Amino acid sequence: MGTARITSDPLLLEELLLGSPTPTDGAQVVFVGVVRNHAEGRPVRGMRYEGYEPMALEVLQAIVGEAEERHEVGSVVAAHRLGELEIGEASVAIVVSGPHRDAAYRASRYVIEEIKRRLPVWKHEHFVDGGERWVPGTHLTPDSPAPYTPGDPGLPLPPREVQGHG
Amino acid sequence: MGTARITSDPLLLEELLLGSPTPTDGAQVVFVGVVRNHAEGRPVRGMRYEGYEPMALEVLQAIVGEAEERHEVGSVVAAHRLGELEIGEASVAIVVSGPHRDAAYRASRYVIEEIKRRLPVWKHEHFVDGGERWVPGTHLTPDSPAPYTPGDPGLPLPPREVQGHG
Amino acid sequence: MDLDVLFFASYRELVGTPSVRITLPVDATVSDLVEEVRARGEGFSRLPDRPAVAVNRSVVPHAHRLESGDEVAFLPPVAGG
Amino acid sequence: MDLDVLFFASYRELVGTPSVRITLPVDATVSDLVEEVRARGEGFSRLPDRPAVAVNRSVVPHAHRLESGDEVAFLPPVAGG
Repeated sequence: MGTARITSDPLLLEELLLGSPTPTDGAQVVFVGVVRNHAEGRPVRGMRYEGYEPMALEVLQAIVGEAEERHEVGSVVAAHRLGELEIGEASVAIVVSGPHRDAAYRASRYVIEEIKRRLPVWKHEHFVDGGERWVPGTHLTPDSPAPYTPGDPGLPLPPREVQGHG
Repeated sequence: MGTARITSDPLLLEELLLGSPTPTDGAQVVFVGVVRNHAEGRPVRGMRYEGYEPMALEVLQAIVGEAEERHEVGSVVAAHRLGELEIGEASVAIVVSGPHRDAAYRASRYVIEEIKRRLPVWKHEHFVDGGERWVPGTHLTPDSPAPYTPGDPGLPLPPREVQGHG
Repeated sequence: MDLDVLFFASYRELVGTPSVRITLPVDATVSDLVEEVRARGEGFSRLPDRPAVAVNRSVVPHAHRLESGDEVAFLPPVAGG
Repeated sequence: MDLDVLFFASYRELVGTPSVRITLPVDATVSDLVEEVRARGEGFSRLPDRPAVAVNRSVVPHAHRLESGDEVAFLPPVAGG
């Protein structure tokens, strides 16, 4: 059921919504992450996303599978974009459909938090003042069980070690 | 910024997404509630939504305003449909845009939970076997402070008295 | 004073009409109104004795004093979304 | 054995190339590989001494034993989404 996509093409919501909801679904939760014009108070001009594509696809497929397994949802579709993005363009889109809203919200949240923690993708921020930087990220560690806990309130997980690049 | 709509026309996502996200927004959370083909294990054919329209509009406007006030989001748009709906049709749609995803998820959840608790709307379920019923709901009480608490984890609130109609 | 009272959903079906005009003494409360409405018999008497009542589109306590021209509605438990 | 090692994002910029071929003794571990890579000097020596390393698209402990044909990548802290 779940679909994962890593692409350099613009993310089209209509496309990601195809086939959803099904007749058994009562709730649909869509998350879209977009490039915004500021970071920590500094005006941003755009963002370049770089990924380790084959690994990113495998990790995203795993995340989508986990979301479907751990939450009672009908289907999860997640897509992450790579390349040069302008302000307002979508970098990530997640569509969750299922019988009940609570599980749909939780699954949606699970996918975006895991994307931020685990997806081998990096972003290079271009500031309006001409500066640029690699956005500080999360240090990956050898595969550990995913951080889901039965009481998971659908909230962000405690951050793992966050650091600038080495 | 916030917009509330009570309408007998189909809810069009494209329309509700107009003007969103703005350049300061990094996250967009969309919730769509749809009529599903089963309720407590019994096959459902469709649903008729009835509302006390002027009050429903005022309450929805209040909910949208509260969501914007209590969560750091750019804009909230909420629409609720009335009339005869078929399986798969959207009864409610909420679009939240803002700088950060955590606030966007929480605001979205706030709006749908408050809609369920407070909006003067009733649904009449038509079962495939020919039966029908008014869906049991929440007894309204005189306006009390909205249930937001500073530590609100964006989760469903403890149910108020839920009962069949009197 | 005369007030038009609205009924929705299951209450509308119960009383068989979306609205009735009720005559009440000045200074009547919501509680008085509910009593008056239920006293009409048949479906009306099957309304709960403490229904949610909105005056001018806000749910009010039953001790709330009514005024001429108020928009009054009997609201069954809500189930939007 | 010979292995192609991939570098991404800030690491790629640091070492000035997206990949290098490294020759290692049989039975070498990720730890040995990191040491060998950092010994190339210049940008390579500025890589962290405990970078995240993926072998065949999974992050592995530094004690992991490498095999000929493995797909190896040095991954800076990730920031997707």
